[in-house]
Amino acid sequence: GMITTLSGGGASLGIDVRDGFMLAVEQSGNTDIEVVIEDDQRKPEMAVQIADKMIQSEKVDVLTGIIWSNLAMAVVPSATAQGKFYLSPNAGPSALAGKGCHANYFNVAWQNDALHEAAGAHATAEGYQNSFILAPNYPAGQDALTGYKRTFEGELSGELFTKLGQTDYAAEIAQIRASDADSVFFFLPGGMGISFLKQFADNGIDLPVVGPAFSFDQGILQAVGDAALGVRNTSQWGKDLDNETNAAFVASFEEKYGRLPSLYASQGFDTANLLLSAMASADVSDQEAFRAALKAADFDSTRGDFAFGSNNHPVQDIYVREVIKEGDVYTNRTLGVTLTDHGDVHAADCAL
Amino acid sequence: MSPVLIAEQVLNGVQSGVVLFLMAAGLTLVFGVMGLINLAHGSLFMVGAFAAAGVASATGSFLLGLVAALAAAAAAGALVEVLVLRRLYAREHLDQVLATFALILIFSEGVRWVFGSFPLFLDIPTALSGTVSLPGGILYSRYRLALIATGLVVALGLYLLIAHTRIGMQVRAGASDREMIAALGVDIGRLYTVVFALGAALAGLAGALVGAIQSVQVGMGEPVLILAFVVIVIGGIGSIKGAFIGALLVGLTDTLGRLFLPPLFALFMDSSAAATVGSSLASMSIYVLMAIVLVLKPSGLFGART
Amino acid sequence: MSLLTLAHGSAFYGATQALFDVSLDIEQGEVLALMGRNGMGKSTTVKSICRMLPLASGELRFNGRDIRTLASHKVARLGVGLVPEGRRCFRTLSVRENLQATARPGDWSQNSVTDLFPRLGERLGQSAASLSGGEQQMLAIARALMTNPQLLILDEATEGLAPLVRQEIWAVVARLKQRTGLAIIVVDKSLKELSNIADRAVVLERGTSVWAGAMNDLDEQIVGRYLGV
Amino acid sequence: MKRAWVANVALICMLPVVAIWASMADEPFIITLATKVAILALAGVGLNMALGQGGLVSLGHAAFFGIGGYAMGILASHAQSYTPLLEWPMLIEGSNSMPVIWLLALVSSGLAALVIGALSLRTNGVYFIMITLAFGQMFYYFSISWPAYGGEDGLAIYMRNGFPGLNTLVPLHFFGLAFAVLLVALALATLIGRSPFGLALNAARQSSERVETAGIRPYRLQLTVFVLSGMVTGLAGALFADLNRFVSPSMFSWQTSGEIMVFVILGGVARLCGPLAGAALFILLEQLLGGISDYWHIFLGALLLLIILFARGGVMGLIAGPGERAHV
Amino acid sequence: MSEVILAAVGISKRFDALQASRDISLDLRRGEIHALIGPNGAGKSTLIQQIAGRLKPDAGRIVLEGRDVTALDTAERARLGIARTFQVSALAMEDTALQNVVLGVLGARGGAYRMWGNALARGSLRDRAEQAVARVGLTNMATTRASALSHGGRRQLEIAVALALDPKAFVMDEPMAGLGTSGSHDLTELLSGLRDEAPVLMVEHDMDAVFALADRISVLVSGEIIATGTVDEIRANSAVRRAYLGEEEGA
Ligand SMILES: Nc1ncnc2c1ncn2[C@@H]1O[C@H](COP(=O)(O)OP(=O)(O)OP(=O)(O)O)[C@@H](O)[C@H]1O
Ligand SMILES: Nc1ncnc2c1ncn2[C@@H]1O[C@H](COP(=O)(O)OP(=O)(O)OP(=O)(O)O)[C@@H](O)[C@H]1O
Ligand SMILES: [Mg+2]
Ligand SMILES: [Mg+2]
Repeated sequence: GMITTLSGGGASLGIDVRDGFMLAVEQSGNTDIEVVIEDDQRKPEMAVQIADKMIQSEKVDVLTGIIWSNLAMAVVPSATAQGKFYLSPNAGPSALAGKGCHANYFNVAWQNDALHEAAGAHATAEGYQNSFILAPNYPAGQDALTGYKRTFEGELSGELFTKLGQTDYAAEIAQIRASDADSVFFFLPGGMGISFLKQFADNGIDLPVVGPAFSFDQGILQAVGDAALGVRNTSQWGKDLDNETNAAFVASFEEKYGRLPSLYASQGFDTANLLLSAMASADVSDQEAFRAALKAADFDSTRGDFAFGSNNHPVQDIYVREVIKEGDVYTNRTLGVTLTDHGDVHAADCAL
Repeated sequence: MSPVLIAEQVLNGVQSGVVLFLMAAGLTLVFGVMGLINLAHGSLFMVGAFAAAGVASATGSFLLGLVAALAAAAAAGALVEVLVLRRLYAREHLDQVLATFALILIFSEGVRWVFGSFPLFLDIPTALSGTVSLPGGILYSRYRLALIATGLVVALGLYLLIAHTRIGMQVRAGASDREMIAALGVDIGRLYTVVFALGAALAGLAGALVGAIQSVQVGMGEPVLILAFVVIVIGGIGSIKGAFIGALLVGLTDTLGRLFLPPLFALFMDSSAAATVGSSLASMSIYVLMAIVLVLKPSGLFGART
Repeated sequence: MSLLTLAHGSAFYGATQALFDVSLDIEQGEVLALMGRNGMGKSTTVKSICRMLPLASGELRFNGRDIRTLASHKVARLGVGLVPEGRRCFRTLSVRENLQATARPGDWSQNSVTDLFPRLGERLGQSAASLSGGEQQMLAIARALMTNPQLLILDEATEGLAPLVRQEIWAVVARLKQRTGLAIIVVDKSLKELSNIADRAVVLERGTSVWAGAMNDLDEQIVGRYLGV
Repeated sequence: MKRAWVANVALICMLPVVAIWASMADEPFIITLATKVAILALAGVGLNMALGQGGLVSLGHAAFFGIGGYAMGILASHAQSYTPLLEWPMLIEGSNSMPVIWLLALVSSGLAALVIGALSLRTNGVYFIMITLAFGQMFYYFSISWPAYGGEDGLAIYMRNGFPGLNTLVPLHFFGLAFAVLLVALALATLIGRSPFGLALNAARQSSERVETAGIRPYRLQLTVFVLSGMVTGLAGALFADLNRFVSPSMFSWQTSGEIMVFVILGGVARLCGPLAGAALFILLEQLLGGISDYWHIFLGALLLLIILFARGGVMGLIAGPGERAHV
Repeated sequence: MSEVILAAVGISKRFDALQASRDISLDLRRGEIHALIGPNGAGKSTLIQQIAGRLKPDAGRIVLEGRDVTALDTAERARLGIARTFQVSALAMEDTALQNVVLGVLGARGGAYRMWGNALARGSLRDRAEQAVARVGLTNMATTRASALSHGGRRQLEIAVALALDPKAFVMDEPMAGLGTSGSHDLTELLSGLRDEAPVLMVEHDMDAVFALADRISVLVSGEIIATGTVDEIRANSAVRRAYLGEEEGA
């Protein structure tokens, strides 16, 4: 069962996850797997209802697909409590990595903090002393700033929370200009990031900007345009990562859907492959065995090495990428690894 | 906090107020003047932005994009008025609310159907990009200055149109008694279509102008719509002047609230918590403003009715 | 040729029939009294003429032109000026705006109507909603005159007016009558005033015109029977 | 009138029949849907009191729905983590007993309605619509950014709260509970509708001057019904949260207000079972259309438009005939 | 001289530049019909509204049976016994005539917040309402909706609602407006009987009705009372003729 966002705002992410996932399923040629896909409209209530439906009526064994942390929080605990497996292709709220972890919950993307921590590490490595940091005022935003601060060793010249869904950042940009910052870190997913980058670029402030990959994703970059060029961002995946699986994935995705794959597509693809690998070695009805098979993570990931930590969250390398223009298309080039075999701090709170 | 920063933030407040005004003006026209509550006004904003982005990327001209935004929003507005809304003037507000709610659904998904789910790109025209320095050492975005100027011109033009022309009088007369104005020789049906299209065009213009500095995506209209409601409530329904003052008030309150509240809380809290709490309250500041205005003047600052 | 002809008109409010068979006609320069007790269909007839209510059947001509299906505003532009029952001034507009909004060029202008009703001249800037009842009535008449009609329809135009003003209005109607061209349909409850001013009368009873003729021929018997006096 | 009565009874009976059938056919999801219909209808019944009887077009009822939801979320999360809700001025513990939660939901949404109503009712017409909408948004933004109870993430409650004598985890039991509450609310609405209060309120909707010159203050009548209406919707919010075992700010969103209003209007304003018919149809459409196309909202929108333009009086208007604006 | 029931004492009211009421004093005595006449825009409705509580006077007091009610709002004054009717009927148009009247009884007796029981159930509430309906001769229209009543019917209904309030005084603004000759005639009779119930303060332009009904007449011109007296006194008053009646009516 796949619950994901296919309509309304944010649908592009869900569509990428779905397309990536289905690509993997198709390539495997495995006919034992039956995928039911439903649209949650990005509404938690809807996601819960669909989960109920999938579990109660369609009797699915494994759930996946949710994009947003808040929807995951609504669905995952009750689904795992009912003995279903949940594989997260995106969204890794800290609650589910720490105290709320569950043996049947596997995150194939990242724990929410990971990319922010990588950004902090990158900023430190670049020798920035004074960062101005901002994020929307909601849990993921608060986690983002915490994550950055965890690894950033310089000072903060400012810390701002913006309104979720805010589209005008003139006021914040003015404050950045007025501050003594030597770098800017921001976490503004979706349209917020587009707005911020465009406005930031237009304001002639010449400060390096770092952010997690979400605002520099393939789907979004085209809407940001030149304003994004040169910006560093952190990601566990890049389309130019040098491994066979990835090259094949990028090529086949582009061929099938006529667009470059995004981070989300890669995550969907990996999630499907993880599931397929587990199905190959165990039967779902045997919970123990299936769980172990998942945990082994015996599949070829598009990001290269991939393993699960004690709390079933990834332990993986995180890269720094830079936005470039390839012909007419804006995309990312991977510069290097910033965190190696990175797990997350919440694992300590997890009883598994 | 330096005076320059404050001055710059005031400008920002004015600028966001001006954009709100473009939205609110169309709404208040349609509301106050035609007695119609139009929740789909935000959709017209979105239509404008998408039309601008689509045409600008096809032709490479921002100006053509603006023209397209005006035309598309006006056309969408006129179409909606002719097909749906004109049957609802005589109905209760309730029906209008629901019908325009339905229109939002249709517009949002329709636009997504045509343009896909990914945000579109619309950039500031090169002539207006970058900053200018203003007296007092303020660096300010050229484009935003242009926005302010556009808003002021539109405000003035609208005010004159509604308050001082015969068309304006006829439209307002139609609001108070549609049947009667027709019986005195005015083609009120056509007039309303025109007014509605005008309101829509303003929303489309706002969408296009804002689209250049924000992301052009489905659902971009509703948050602005709700702010525009607040503006109208504060300013008084049907009053262009009220919409203007209300919009500036809301723009300034919002911007300055975001600037001052977090440091205010930082005086007695640690900075992270202050940032959270301060910005939580800042996001509610305009609603508090609205509540205060209401307590003092239930029909808004410039509203006619009690 | 008559200026306006309504023949065998019938009309409905939703499912209920209000007019059954109404006929009337009026010449240029003539004053026609439309009479009948409360609820007999006078205002409905007026609305049908102004096309505010569709005629279900019958014939309606203005200056020989068939206007049965013409839009309300087009009828007005042909030269029908209405002072509706209940005044219906545009409440949110000022007096001046009420006069200007629908004005059409002709002999009547803001100056000439404020000469006619000096009180309106004093209140030009005030909103119509705050006018006294009588002032609103004056405004409604002035507004109709400002459209410079060929046919003026006064539906209970003296209602709520002080006796002096009422007399003034009748005097105005008399003056208007003398000006060539303007035809007037008057609905009013004052029989006495109507008989002074009207040339002819049409009497309505339950949505049907039951009597038509010269005002002088309106005898006691008909008055008693149809007008309840 | 008779026809309306028959339609009401048939509609009310339909829901438990569907639920029981689903239970026998082992289709728990259908019971869940039926429960959802009952709960959303309850929210609609609440709104309909203000909207249908009071003429108060509130586009901010999501505020009460959300408050009810958070009453559940907050109490239950404290119970879940064994931390007291308040230590001062007195010790208040969390709770996972539905009656306690309902009480809190009623009281807190009633208080909120009192404040919002007291301010909003100073105005009328379009102002009222917009102000209630804005107040709803205020709660929305507050709930998103206030970190204590999960902010945008919301609060997940892993176990459905209990009700003495029932096993709420059994879908049919929970359905029965929600349905019983709905019945009580419907009965209450009927009672109020024909009472002196209902008469005065209906008159106030039509002419506030009339009521005033009869010696009654329309403001108070309307405030009273607004509070009642908020309470019923708040209770529905608490149940809805329990249905999903989850609350989040989206319960406060203006789309929620819009949807509650859609139920009411779709079903027929001021008709006793309007909200029920509306909610049932809405859920049905959502299930049917959602399967047809990703863009099903277009169809939903078009259908709504058709109903508004051509089927005045909503579904109940079609079924029960135009008839009287039923004194609910 | 009979007892004063309702009095306006030194009322003044200004709208911007316009002095709508200038130090107006007026009383309404038991058993009388007191007509208030005057040119259009003289300030009659403005005075009525101040008496009923819709407008607050800038200066002066309104006294009901010796009690100063100036500070009270419309609803409170109505409960104390000032029953107002409107020039343009203000009724609950979707409700039946009887329901409209029951509202009046509720206002007078309290109980508008009772949320149980049937408002129209047999009992004292309904009896009282039916009496009032009968008084104005609407009994066979009791279950007709107000919107379906004729103009005259609505006028009667307004009076029935006022009657249901069990008022100390009636205050009426142009009750005859819009009624035809025969309608005015019927209403004249109804009003005439009303004065035994409670005195009536009535604004009216229909001089036939005024002269037939009024015990006393006050004439308001430009916000000032220029004369108060019996019908004959007023007819004979040359200032009143000049300002209002004109020669013909006065004669
Ligand atoms: N809007 C309406 N809807 C339904 N019926 C109406 C409407 N207006 C008038 N009627 C009915 O139509 C009939 C004729 O009404 P009309 O207003 O034409 O009478 P009238 O002769 O002008 O009376 P009045 O002297 O009271 O003005 C009446 O029975 C009235 O009740
Ligand atoms: N709210 C207001 N603002 C300004 N002027 C007002 C307002 N209300 C009334 N007036 C003016 O006060 C004067 C008195 O009005 P009022 O309605 O009392 O007259 P009236 O004596 O009842 O006249 P009529 O007989 O024509 O009804 C009028 O000139 C009117 O225009
Ligand atoms: Mg009439
Ligand atoms: Mg008056």
